[in-house]
Amino acid sequence: LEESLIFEIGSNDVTGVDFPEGDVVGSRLGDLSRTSPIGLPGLTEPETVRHYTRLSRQNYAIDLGLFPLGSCTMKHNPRLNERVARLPGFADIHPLQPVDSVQGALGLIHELADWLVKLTGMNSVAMSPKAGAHGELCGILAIRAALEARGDARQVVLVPESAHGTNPATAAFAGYKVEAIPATKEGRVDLEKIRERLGPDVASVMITNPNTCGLFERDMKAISDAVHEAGAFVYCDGANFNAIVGRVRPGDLGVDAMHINLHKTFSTPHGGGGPGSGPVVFSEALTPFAPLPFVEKRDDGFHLVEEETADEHHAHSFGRMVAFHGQMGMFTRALSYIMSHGADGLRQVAEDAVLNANYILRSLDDVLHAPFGKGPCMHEALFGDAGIAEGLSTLDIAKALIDEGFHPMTMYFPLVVHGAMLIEPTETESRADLDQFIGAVRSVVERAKAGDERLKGAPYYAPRRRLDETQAARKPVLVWNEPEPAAAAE
Amino acid sequence: LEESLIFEIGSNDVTGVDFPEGDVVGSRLGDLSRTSPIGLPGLTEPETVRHYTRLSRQNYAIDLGLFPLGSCTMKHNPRLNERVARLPGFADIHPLQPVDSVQGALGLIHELADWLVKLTGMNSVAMSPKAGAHGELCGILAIRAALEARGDARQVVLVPESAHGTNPATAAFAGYKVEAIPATKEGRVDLEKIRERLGPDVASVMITNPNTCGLFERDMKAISDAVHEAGAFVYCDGANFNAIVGRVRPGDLGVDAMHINLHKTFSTPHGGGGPGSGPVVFSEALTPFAPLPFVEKRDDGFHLVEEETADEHHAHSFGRMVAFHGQMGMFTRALSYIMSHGADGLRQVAEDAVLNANYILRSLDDVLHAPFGKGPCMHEALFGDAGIAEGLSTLDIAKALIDEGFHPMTMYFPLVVHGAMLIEPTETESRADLDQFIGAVRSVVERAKAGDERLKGAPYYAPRRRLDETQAARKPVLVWNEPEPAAAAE
Amino acid sequence: MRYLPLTNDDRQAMLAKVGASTIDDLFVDVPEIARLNGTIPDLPMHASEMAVERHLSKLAARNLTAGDGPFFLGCGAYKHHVPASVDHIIQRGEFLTAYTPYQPEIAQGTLQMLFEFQTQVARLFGTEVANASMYDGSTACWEAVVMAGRVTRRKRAILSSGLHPHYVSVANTMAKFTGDTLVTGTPALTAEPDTDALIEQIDDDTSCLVVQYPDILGRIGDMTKLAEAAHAKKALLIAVVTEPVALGAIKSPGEMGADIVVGEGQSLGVGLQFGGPYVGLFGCSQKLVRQMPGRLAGETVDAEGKRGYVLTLSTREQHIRREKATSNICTNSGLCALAFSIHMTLLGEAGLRRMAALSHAMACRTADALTNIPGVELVNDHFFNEFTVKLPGEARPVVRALADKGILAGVSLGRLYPAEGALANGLVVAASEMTTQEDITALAQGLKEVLA
Amino acid sequence: MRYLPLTNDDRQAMLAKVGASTIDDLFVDVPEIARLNGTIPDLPMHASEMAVERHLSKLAARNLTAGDGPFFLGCGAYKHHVPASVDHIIQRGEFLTAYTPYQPEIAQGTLQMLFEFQTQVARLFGTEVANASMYDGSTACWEAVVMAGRVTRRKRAILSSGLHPHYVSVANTMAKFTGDTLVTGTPALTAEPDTDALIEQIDDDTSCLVVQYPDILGRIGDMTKLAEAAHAKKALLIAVVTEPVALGAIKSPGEMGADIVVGEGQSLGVGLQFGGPYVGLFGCSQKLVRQMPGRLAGETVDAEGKRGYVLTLSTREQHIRREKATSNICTNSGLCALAFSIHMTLLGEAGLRRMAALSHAMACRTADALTNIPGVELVNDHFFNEFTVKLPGEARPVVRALADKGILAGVSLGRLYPAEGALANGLVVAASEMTTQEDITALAQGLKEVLA
Repeated sequence: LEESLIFEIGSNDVTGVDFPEGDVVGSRLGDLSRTSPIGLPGLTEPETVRHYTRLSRQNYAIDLGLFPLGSCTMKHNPRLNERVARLPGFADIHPLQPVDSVQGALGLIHELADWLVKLTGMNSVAMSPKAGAHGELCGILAIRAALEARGDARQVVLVPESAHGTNPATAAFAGYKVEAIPATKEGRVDLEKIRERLGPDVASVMITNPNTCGLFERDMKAISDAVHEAGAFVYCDGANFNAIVGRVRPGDLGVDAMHINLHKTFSTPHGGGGPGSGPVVFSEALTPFAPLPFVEKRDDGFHLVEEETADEHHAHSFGRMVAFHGQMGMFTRALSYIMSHGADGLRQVAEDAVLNANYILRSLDDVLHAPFGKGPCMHEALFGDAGIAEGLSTLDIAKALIDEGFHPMTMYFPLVVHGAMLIEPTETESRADLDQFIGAVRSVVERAKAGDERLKGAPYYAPRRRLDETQAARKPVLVWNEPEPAAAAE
Repeated sequence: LEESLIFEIGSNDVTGVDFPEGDVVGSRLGDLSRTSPIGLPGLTEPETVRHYTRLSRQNYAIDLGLFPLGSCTMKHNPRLNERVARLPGFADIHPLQPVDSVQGALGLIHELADWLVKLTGMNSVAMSPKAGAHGELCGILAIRAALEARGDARQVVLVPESAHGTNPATAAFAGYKVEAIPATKEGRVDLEKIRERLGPDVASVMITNPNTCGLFERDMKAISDAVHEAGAFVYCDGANFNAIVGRVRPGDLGVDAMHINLHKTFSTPHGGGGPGSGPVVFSEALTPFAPLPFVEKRDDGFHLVEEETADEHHAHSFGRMVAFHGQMGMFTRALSYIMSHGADGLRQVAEDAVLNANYILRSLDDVLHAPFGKGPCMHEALFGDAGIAEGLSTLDIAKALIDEGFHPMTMYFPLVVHGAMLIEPTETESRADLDQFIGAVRSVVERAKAGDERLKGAPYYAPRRRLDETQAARKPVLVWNEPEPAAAAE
Repeated sequence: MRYLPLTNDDRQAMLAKVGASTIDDLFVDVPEIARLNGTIPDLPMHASEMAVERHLSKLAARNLTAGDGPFFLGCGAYKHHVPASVDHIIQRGEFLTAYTPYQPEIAQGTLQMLFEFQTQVARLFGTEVANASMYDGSTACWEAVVMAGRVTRRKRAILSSGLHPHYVSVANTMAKFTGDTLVTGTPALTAEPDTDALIEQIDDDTSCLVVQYPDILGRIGDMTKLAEAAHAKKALLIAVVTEPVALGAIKSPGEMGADIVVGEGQSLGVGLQFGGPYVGLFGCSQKLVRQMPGRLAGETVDAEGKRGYVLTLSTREQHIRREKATSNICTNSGLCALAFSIHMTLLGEAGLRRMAALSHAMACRTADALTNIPGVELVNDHFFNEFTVKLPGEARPVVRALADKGILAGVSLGRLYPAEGALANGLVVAASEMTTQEDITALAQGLKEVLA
Repeated sequence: MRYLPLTNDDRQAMLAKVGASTIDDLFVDVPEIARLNGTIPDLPMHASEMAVERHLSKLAARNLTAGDGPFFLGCGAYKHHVPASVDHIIQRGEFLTAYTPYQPEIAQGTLQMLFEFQTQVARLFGTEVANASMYDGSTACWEAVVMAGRVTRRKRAILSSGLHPHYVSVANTMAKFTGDTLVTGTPALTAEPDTDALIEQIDDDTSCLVVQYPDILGRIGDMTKLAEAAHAKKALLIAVVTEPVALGAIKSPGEMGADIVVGEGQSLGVGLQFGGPYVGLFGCSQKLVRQMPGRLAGETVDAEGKRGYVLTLSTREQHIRREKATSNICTNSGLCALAFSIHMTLLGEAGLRRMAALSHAMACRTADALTNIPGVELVNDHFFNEFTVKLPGEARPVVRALADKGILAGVSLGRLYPAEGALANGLVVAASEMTTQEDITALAQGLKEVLA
């Protein structure tokens, strides 16, 4: 059975919500009452539950199997987190309530902030950014504010070729010119090239560490020292912090700002594309420039430092990034996860994530080309498409994995490797699941090397065959429209 | 991917539950400490969630589609009911707490009891039976207690041929001899035959109304009068009360006892086979014999009448049926459903259930034989297998429906119709869903009439093909055992 | 009417299709005398989700919950911590809104789960097989007595005085109608259960001996001798376990020779719920399996030879056997069995043992704290997570007084045995891994104050 | 370690497979200076589920929740009743734990839902298209300003004084870095927004006019003239809707000529959550679609010709365009968009209109009750579910005093505009379909007492 759209099965006068009856008298709407129909079909509750339940079953999800998406970190989402996030004391409070009436909520934010600062070895944290990319922006804006505060208008941000696309996008959005840093043939940023390029026009160097090739940037401390010497700041993309949490503190490596994707390291659910949460930790040098609002603990309780009180305590803040205080619902989940693991468990998280990735690297490097595979990798294993038969591609391997019951790995990223396949198992996969996955990849890769043309048609057993993305983009259909009578009659 | 058993993937030293650490000192267990291994494998939380999520996807469910099971009444289970049943004030209280500390819970039971009594037009209700069959037993025991109280040891219970199997089983369990009442060719019980059989040895007549052929027993009042005249009691199987709720009160038809399956009429979830809940309403004549415990409202609050207080208030009670007070969690859900519908909505429930069933009856009676299909049916439509090609059966039609995306209808029940197919859509199916289902049945039936042999292999697209039930019964394997080394080596 | 998908237009069109002019035409078979023309009087009309939620929340708020303060009640229902993932999984529509798995091709989820559940229960109980669950412990207990009658063709059952009085009560009720003879008794406040007296009562007409383990006072009696004595007379030993967590710390009844083991599974996964729904556990030896009541999931293969599961041995059941069925039961406690099984899977053997050890340790601490109070005397020498103390006076008013202070102190034997003056001073106190030192201190302090 | 499936045996075997003798061998690339040999100091070790739940429950209990008593806060976040089925569905693992639908073959559930969401938002806003959601209303608002800059190639934006001050604040922060010029102002406590002043400010460099509807004081201004004036200067009109329920009662911005409509979707499905996560709504006209930020789901067909959905127009996005992307945004608010869409589907047009009518009616009653109090003056002539009153003195301490009585009375303008003495007496009060007559009475009574 195909699942229809709500617009095809619902109707404007059906509702799945009952309201108290009785006349509603009086109107102070002025002359702007809505008169025309809106076109919002309703469904009763049985129909609604069935529609969305059926839709959900067309999705792959972590609850169904391994999600080997390198650089996306799809790990198990503990159900305790969902339970505590729904406590009315967190879920049912208004962001503008008097602070005396939300001391528990402010306390929670403060407690999570304290963990993040200590885990990263940094000086402070801005909690409000709504997602990782928003956090990047926050970090870059703090850097720019710090430079401007000393009257130093630098224009360039250096970004490695292997960086996430958000890095250059963020720097550009903040008004910077972006220049690429080349990689060494080992898959790391080239320290010498950075040293050469550094100068009075460079505001910041953005480094991802561990990087998107799954490698730790060995020269990180040396880079930081060079950057600081040149009067610039080090931004670290913390997307891969999960590989080192509890074992390495970015603060010890000279980082000035780093965002943390709570869903990657601290298990908040991905939700099919968000909501995320991207707190940013800062070094002492950048702390004065961090955004509003933030929570401060004083003798009489927790205070919320907003615009009104900023002059006094935080005169250099670069301002506000969001309407309220950030992703409270994600904070609750992340704290629940962090407390559950503790300092010891988080260290184990990093170790198991890295061990799982290396296990995959070594279990597949005989059939797949591992361009930087001499030494150990961190939390993800990177392969290229060398050896795949002519006419077949990374895409075909990925789609064929769907038929084996798995979500494909990350493809064609990072850009520095041809036909890249980036595999990140995370720490929440068992050895048995890894072995099953490895077996599936081996079998598909062997078919790809043998030139099995059938791979080009994969997936065969998914809810849909390959979808025509070109048609979608060429003539975008973004909303449902009543079919024209002629078409309907066909 | 096939889902393994937990015994194949778990191990005894893995756990998905963390406990506070530290030594546990002292033992007052005596010399019975458990020393041998138990053999209970554990899984971590990620593995557990995945195991059960995958398992769940091999089930059909109301949330996925229409469940046309005649006499089983699979209707939508509102999510509000689930929410309120989980309020700590209901879910987290102990059955033996002092009654002063559970006034809200007792109040809820009392409120639901009041609804049930008024909706059925009866005199009282016993809330404790754990399921429909348990309720039947409760009713029959009250009848027996009432007869014994007047020193009248009758031995026979009359049960129609079309009755649910639980009816004769219950009567036999309560020590009665069961005799069958034949049906008229219209599919109803034969009033004359009952009149003929009634006598001083008959304790009770058990009638299902609406009956399992989906028909209202027109002569119900006359039957009741005759039964009462003969000094016996009328037990009504209330499994099909959903067809008449709000439109007919069994009390008005002379019923002495009737159980109500809360999941059938009042939407508590079926849960893959329970838990159920089967409150029993009583006439004035049987009320004194109802079981303990029950809730009584007095001036100073709600009281729980248990053994200790029974002498005073309820001397004739036939006793206790369960350890505590019944299925509280189901009461909460049922009351939530009942309040949501109200007196008007419940009436509409019956009307829509009956309308939906008649719509199916009239949409299929041209291709399927409807043995009692002259007049309207109540909440379910009954068909026979007449006209199906030689070598094919009701079973084949049912299994083929699985491939069309639907759960099969009830088969081979009631016994009075050859190759019976009993279809009950319930009130929570939309017209569009009914049309889709009707289309599927028509197509399968047409193939069955044409003698399509492929039907015998159905289902083809389910998680499993037809399963060998004979093998399962002949050499029952009811628990998992470690495969023997030889077998493992194969 | 948020749960009713038919619109008035649908209704009109469908009435036309069935050839009726109004809905009343479909109710013509209802005799005039029973036709209601309007809604039933004295009942409210439909209400919004908001209104229903508000009303029920108000009722819920009038109860003192186990989580509100120190909590020490047991006697057949125990509070343990249930991981959040259990409730998450049982709320999946595919489990919550599925039917009994009579169509195995599209019910493998429920069936495999039941097969796993049966195996877990059998291993926990030390029996060879187990069924797919019963209503609750008390009904499972009675069904075991009936089963023993079928197996032995005898009608005299001996119920230990340590058996939960509600369970005895249920059996008494049923026996009245089935004509079984029950030998019952009231427990004495002694350190050990009176095993010898029980053995003496066994005779050649005895179908079974029913013994709770640990018993209603929390005492742990060795059942080995009981099994031997029963078997010597060709009677069966039925063990009743109301706290399955105990079997993570003490020997299983099966190991000691019990033929049938039944129990209440509520401790794992299910929660207190004011007494229901709970989940009855039922295990026995392989040779008795065809006399066993209740549903059974069994392994088999499908037409392609793939392993799969079906409900089996249904020829014992009422829908086939009708009046000759082994039981009139037509339902198990499926969703509660699922909750039990998930919780057990999460725990695993290591977790169950740890949970049991902690529960026991907290009970020991509680016992120490209470016996420090002058006039309070510990009855048991041995116990698992539950023990009995003798107070200087009646326990019932003490329990009520403590409840007013927000402390749920235990179950008074006066509540369970209202007619037995000798037990009135007894208080049964239970602890678990959730009990904290603060809870214990509060209980001891409160009790001291009330007794003063 | 309940979330970590590897056992120590697994770890040893796997280390052997990868050729490492200890786990440290896999961290060799970390410079010595940054290697931590033990756990990080000053941080607690792992904790049981029980302990974590207990700790967080304690924190939660220290907050006064909206459900605890009368509640009248709004100003960008509203409390409405969310049906239980919404939360049930979003907790399904297939939605909760799915990734961004980059592999459309196994993500049709999320994609079709987003396509339906986009359609719902577009229809509600009266725009031709909408995207798959943004972080929240405030960031959506700034993205709209940036988009208008891209479309018009101008860098001067006029923000109405009725725009939420936090939204203005976000825009000010961003504009500092992007070099945009913003014209902003503070609202006056007048009955109607000052439309004429706004029009006067439009010049040939203006990229857009940003107008909130209803505005921060709850006033409902006709935007038709604003649209005409903006279009006359080839500038865009951006409408900002912080309370989408309002559009069930009043005209949509699209109908009045807005080119871009953004908003906060929290009112439907999402709940208060102390400010986040929320869901930004973003609609615009078809011709602007390629300048639109954020993800988009689009219809297409698969290799067999079946209808299906994909993320589309991703050439605008950062993972393709890198520094040339329309926005640096890489996330939408997927699960909140799902909650919004389910709630909207349950409501349907009829339900939304009824919900809006009730919210308005309760707001009218609240306004009447408050203006009965001597010294309290209603600012608005017109409003939807939110209005502003002028108190005889500063509103902030009044709000605090009422909170101590358990009444959450509204948002003081002093909280939102700390620097503006002229607004200090202003109090913004919001109602909804959940507001009861008792709530209103309690508020009025409480306010009377505090003012006395």
